[in-house]
Amino acid sequence: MSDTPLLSIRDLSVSFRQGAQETLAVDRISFDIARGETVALVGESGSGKSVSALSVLRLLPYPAASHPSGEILYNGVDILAADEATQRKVRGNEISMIFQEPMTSLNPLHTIERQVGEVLKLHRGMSDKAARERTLELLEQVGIRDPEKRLDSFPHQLSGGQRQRVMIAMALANEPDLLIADEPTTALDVTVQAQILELLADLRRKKSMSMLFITHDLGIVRKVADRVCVMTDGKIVESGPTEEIFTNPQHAYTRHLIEAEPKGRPPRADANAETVMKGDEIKVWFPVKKGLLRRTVDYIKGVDGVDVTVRAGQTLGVVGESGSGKTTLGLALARMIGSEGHIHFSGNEIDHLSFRQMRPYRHDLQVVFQDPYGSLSPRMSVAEIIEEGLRIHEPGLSADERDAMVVDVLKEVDLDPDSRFRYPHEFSGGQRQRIAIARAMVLKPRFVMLDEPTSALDMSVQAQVVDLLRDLQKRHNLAYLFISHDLKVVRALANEVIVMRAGKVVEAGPAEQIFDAPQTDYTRALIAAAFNIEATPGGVVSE
Amino acid sequence: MIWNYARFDFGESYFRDISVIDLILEKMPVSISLGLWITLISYGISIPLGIRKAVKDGSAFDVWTSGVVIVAYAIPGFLFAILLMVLFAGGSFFDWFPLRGLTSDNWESLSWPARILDYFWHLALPLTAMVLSAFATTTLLTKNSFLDEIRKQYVVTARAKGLSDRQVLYGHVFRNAMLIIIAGFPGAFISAFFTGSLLIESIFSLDGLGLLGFRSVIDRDYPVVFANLYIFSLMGLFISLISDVTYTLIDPRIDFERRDV
Amino acid sequence: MSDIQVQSEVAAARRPGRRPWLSPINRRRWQNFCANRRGYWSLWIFLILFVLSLFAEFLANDKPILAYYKGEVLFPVLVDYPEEKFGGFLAVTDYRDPIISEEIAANGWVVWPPIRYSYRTVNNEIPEAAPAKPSWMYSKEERCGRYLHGVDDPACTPGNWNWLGTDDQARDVLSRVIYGFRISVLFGLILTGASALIGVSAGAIQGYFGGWTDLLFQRFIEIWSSIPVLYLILIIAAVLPPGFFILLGIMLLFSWVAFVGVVRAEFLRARNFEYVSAARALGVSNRTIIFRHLLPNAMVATLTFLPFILNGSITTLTSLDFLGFGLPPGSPSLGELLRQGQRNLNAPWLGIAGFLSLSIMLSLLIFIGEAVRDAFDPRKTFK
Amino acid sequence: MRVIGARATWAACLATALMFASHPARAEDEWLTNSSLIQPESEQGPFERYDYVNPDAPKGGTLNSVALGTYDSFNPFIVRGTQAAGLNYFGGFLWDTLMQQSLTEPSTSYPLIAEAFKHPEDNSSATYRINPKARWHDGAPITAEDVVWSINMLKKHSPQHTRYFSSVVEAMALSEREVEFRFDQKGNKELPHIMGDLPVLPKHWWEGTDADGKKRNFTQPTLEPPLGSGPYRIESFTPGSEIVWKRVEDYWAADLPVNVGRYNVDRRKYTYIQDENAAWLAFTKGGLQDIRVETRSRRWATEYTFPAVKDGDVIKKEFPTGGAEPMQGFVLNTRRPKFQDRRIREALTLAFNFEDMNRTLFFDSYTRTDSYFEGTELAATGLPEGRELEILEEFRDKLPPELFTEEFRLPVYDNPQAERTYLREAIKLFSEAGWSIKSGKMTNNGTGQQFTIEFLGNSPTDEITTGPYMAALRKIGIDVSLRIIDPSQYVNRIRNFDFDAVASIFVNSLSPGNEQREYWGSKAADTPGTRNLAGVKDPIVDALVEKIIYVKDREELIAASRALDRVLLWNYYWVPQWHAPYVRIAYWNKFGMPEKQPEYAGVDLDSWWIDPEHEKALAAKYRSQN
Repeated sequence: MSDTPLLSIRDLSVSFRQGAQETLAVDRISFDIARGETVALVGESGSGKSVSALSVLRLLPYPAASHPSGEILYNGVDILAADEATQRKVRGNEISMIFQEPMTSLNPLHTIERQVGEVLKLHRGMSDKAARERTLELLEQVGIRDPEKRLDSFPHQLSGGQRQRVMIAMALANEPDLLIADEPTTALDVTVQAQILELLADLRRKKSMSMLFITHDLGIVRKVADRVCVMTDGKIVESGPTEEIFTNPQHAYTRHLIEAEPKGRPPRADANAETVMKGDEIKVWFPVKKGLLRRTVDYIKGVDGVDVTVRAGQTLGVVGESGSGKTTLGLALARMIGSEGHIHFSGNEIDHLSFRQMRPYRHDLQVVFQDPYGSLSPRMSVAEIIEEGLRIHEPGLSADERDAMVVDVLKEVDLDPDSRFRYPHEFSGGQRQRIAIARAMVLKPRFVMLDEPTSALDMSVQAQVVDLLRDLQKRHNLAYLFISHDLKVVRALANEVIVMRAGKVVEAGPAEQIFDAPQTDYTRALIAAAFNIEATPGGVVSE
Repeated sequence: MIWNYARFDFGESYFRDISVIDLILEKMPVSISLGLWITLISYGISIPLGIRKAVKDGSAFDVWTSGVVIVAYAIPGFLFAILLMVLFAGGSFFDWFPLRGLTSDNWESLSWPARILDYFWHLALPLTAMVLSAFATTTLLTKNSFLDEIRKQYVVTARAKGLSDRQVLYGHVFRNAMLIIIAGFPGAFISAFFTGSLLIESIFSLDGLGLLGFRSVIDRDYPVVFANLYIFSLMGLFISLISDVTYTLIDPRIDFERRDV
Repeated sequence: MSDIQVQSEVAAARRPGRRPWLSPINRRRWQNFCANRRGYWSLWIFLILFVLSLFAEFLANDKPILAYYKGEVLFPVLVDYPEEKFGGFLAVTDYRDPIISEEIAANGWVVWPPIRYSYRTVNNEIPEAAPAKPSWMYSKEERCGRYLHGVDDPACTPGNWNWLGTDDQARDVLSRVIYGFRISVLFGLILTGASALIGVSAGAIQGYFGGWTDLLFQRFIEIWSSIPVLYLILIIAAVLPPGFFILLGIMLLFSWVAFVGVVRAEFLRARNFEYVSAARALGVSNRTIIFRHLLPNAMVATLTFLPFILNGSITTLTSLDFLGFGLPPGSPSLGELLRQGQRNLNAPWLGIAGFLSLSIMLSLLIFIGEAVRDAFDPRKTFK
Repeated sequence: MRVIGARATWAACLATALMFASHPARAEDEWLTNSSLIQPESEQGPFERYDYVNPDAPKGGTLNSVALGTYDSFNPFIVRGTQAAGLNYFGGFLWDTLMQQSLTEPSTSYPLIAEAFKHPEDNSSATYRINPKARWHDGAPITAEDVVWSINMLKKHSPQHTRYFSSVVEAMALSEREVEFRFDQKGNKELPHIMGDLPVLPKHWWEGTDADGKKRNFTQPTLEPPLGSGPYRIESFTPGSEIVWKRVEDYWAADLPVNVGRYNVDRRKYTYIQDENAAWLAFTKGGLQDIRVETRSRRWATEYTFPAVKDGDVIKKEFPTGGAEPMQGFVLNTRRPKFQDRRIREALTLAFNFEDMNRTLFFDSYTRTDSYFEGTELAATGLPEGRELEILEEFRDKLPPELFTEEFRLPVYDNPQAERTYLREAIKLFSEAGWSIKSGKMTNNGTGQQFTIEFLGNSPTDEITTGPYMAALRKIGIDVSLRIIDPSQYVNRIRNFDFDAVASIFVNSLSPGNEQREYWGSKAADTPGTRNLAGVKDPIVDALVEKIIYVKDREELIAASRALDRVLLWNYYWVPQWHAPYVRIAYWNKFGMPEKQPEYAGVDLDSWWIDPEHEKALAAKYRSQN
């Protein structure tokens, strides 16, 4: 290892021009990456970390993007000033990159072989045959089973984890010196995330690559990075060795980030509390139709015989990988989709009710969805969104009374009541989720189905939302059905937990019991992946 | 009657001793000539132009070509046809091109190369007049399709691999962007040659389906009218089917399940 | 890249309190629209032309706007005065008649519109047989040759010029263009509006309920839209007496289909949006969901189509007029002008006037359409 | 009346009419070689050739023509199919008729296939004798069998012939060469003569089989060149786009008097063009069309300026049309109560401003038509006198008195005040008839309804001719509109007299006869499909028509026709329009032509010949191409 760092970023700024407007996205950042070292760039959405990473390979949409200042020295050569041909030689060869969305990052119309082979042919001038062999080798390295078969597959035929492995294979093809990983695991399940991270760490060790790792998840940083740069508002506010940053954060923002993990524990489950929602043998089967006559040939068993009980003032956490049927179960209980089995709400059987007959119950039965961007109509003001339920369920209210209730509920979720005239897109993700919660709370419900309410949010915001939810529960004696794949959040909120897999319950019980003494391998794997970001060997979880 | 129609037996024209289907077949050479070349030429112009416009989105080139394309689109083809004819096929200005028909009188006696030359010599003016308005839509479609694709993440991936802009454009973007355009090709072709251009056909004395349809309406030749309506409608259905099939052939992701966007 | 998108959103200024006139999204769209200079100016030009043409009677008419006669103020443009009023005997006053104009001049004054021809006024004073060239192409002597007092005739004024010549029935082309523009645009607007109404409702029902409704409807639409429309209109128009509203009705039969696909797709997509699920979870009724949540979305998609549909309607009307199946004879129509241009190659001003007015109108609409599309482009709106 | 024997296409469009007269009694059953209704044969010398032709005209060359539209049949006699250029329902180039109508004199025919004919005094039948030399193109003789077959088939399948030969009840072959036609009436002098117009078709060919062994069918359109007997036969053709006629070298009738100096061109090539503009351009570029008959005044006045005209290679010439001119005008349908008052019709006639229209629309190229027998000695002029007056006196008390004291005049808009003068008069007439202007509307004093007229048209050009008239009518408060419908609907509505007013045209012959019943008779007024469009139901008119049919001599006929003309005019059934006094012809300078053209037919293009040197020079100068 020589003294010059492999990559050295000096005073780099990035600005975007749109019309006459000029926005500075990255403001004079500097950091180095030594050979073999992993540097993590941490920050929340919009902090400019992805832009910085893309600048290294000059992949920004120029000329809309520009660099008012700075240089990027790769082995002492300024990439920014280099000509196009030189840059191309570096890309994919000496520096390669993997992205967050493995679906959209792969060309949907090219086979795996072609996409991986392309880099080899381009930079190494390999023949088709040589490239094919090398591709096979790479696919094996990144842990794809039956690589032979996968060569001719198209991206849409692979699972998310496999796609990300293909991306990694592509990035590693030419044994680069530096790998830039831009949130490579954000879109993946926790279990898969652990596997991918493990793979990256493993490969890095073997190939002695440097890595620039971009993420918002401090847990991952602690796991993979040697050094950390914390970014906010386009600036690097703090940097240093990982250990030091975590143990002795200097900057307020860093401290804020570190403290942001969901904390606290729910009170013990009270088995005598009133049962608000009870489901027996819930089944949701989706027909698989084939042929010209669209005959039903098979069923996908989304939820297959699940019993649920949610009590007042308590939270039932539902966990599992994606596709395990958590959300389907939630929707079935909220009577948003059809299901079999009995559902009792507040002592009334509601499973046979029509949409219209359900309407009186909706007052007490509310839902909060995952995506704070999608769950608010972009064309309605906040007040209109929150009022909507009131208009239906309490038509007797005057406009002023309604407004008063909106103001109250906004205060309750810690939003400025004046903001009720604004439109959703003016709010940040966390604020939007508060609006969504306010929409549910304004009706003073007894039961709320929370479908991954925190997973689209940044870490620090997650914690706040969890606090808010717990607070509201205490205040209004609410019953929650809390669906999440994030066990950390579930642990902070749920009194009882059911673990789902392929539509069935694999384990159920009080939260402490599940977390402290998991009975099944599956649960254990989930816990390991979530809390320690460790992959469990064997086919327990999906890949 | 339904059974007859199902067998493409439309009876005979009121005015001619010929079955309707033969009548339609008789008009095919003109309709196919026009349809085929219009489609090919308009695709030939609009695809490269559309790509260039997409690559240079927002540039001066993009803006002025858009202007030209749109104005060309707005020009009624038949007016342009008459202008061309007066200028290039009349006795007053340049008598360069023939006025009528698909081939010369002595076509039978010509050698093959001369025949081909003769054929295109006859088609030059009508095609020019028709292409003008035909390529506008495809150009804008190509441009939008390319713009959509260029903005996708996999393009960044491709660039991150070290591919040059050209390689990215033609190796990756091209095929994906062309999907929608290629899928539209059979439809465009069939509709171009079935609906034809009544006025252009009439101006250049090209006896094709467009004219046949129009005449049959005017003359109240009902067997022909209904046969036309039936065949056109059937073709319409057929086109959408072909487009769907083409799409699935080109795009591995699509199956016959409904595409509910 | 998502960072970039989020950024400007974060940067969005916090505005205080009360609701603004345009919702922020729409304001953003309006800005996008304005950013497309070509579309922006096209909109203004089009609006000016359209509003002007709405007042065609005050621009081009064979009746004065205002007349003062024997101490009385008259509004010939609005009121039909029998000729008796001016000492004549005819049923309708021909204010262009020298006898009447002299009578009025002797006892008062008149204010003429800038063009003293209506769309069907025959100009008997044209220097040569119709179609006569634009007036500025004649010398003063030729131009005034047919007037009673030749060059000295007070009627030989620019107001009586045929700026764009006359058609083959000796009617003023400019005046016909003005009226023709109005009738084309009105036809297009009404047709587009009505088709949008029907098409959107149909698409909404289809898209929202899905299932069998959707399936049956979709097959129907497929067949319906496979029918060669112009051809069918020809057939129908050959049987029914043509007229503005009959044509409108016939074309409406087919044009609404254009909207269904878009709206349906938009509904099928939006049906699964979380905010729609959220509304359902609140117990909001189907109707309310359609109108409050889904329609606005679909309207956006529809809106980007409108200028193009408008364009198509106008083009179809023009083609029908051109083929002689359109508006009744005598109506000012651009298609009819084109046909005259085709019939009278030796009078190029007819073809040129028809072509220019049509292509300018269509180009303006397309430019506006492009800008609208830009304005509603989610990539640009939510950046 | 006879329809003009239209051999060539133009003859049909240029020519005007034939005429008849009576002739003194003569020996029954005398074979006649000239058929003239006006002049007895004995007064003419023997007919050797038309006096205007050049008997030594060189043969050869090609005459190129353009035909508009398309064709798909060589059978011109049936409804289905569009016949090729060169054919018409009197045979065209392909089939000769029994006799040929003279191009120089009215109502006269000369032998063609028939060498002579005879008829009994009472005109109840006619016998035609076929020339022994008459041959089909395949060399077979033309026989009486063929003639009988032709009349039977034509009467059965050709609508025109059904009407034209409606009086023929039977045709029979008396011998190999003699045919007798029997009529359903006696005393109609016209009937024996019109039989000369019968085209003769080859029975053996039509009843034979084609190359595929399929039996030919006369009732079906065909694209198999039929066997003919005429001066030209089909040399080559491309359906719908081209047909070339070749002069028959061994044409048996080439030396007959009617053909001397005619049919000089070896080849006649017709190229089909669909578009009117393209047809015009085809003429300007040369090689496609050698002779153009210009029907549009504006083009004639302004557009013949292209290079070939400047170089003198295209020559413009106006030929005066001889003989009868057509009556063209707006027909007022008196079946509608509102048109039943003569004063109303007169008022409407007064409002028609011909002079301004002629100037602003037609380059002053038309002449006003003011008689139903325009351009002939049958037209009423001045005041009635002599025999005509005698006839009219009979009806004096029922006729408008002005008829005897005033010359009939149409309004003349010759000064700027004219319009006001005539419209004032029109309003006066209206008020006499019980209509008055109320708040700008011509209103019926009784019903309070506005006077409306819907003009019916079938072509966009109707708008041009109707527009100014409608504008004038609006000035007197009439609610006028023009309805343009497609040809099939138009024909239907005309047939059923379902219209207010419509522009129509017809040609009277020089020998009016029983067809006048169909034109003006009371019975015809109630019969759908007749030509009494105006719905004239006037006993006086009926009486005059009968007089015309049964006149004794030419003088009487002239008087009766004038009387009818005068009565019709004074009744204002039609608002007369105009006619063109010239045929406008532009031709590429490759023709020789006789010094004068037949006065009666106007132009006889078949008497033109091609100057080979000019033809070559033109071909070299202007590439002929299509």
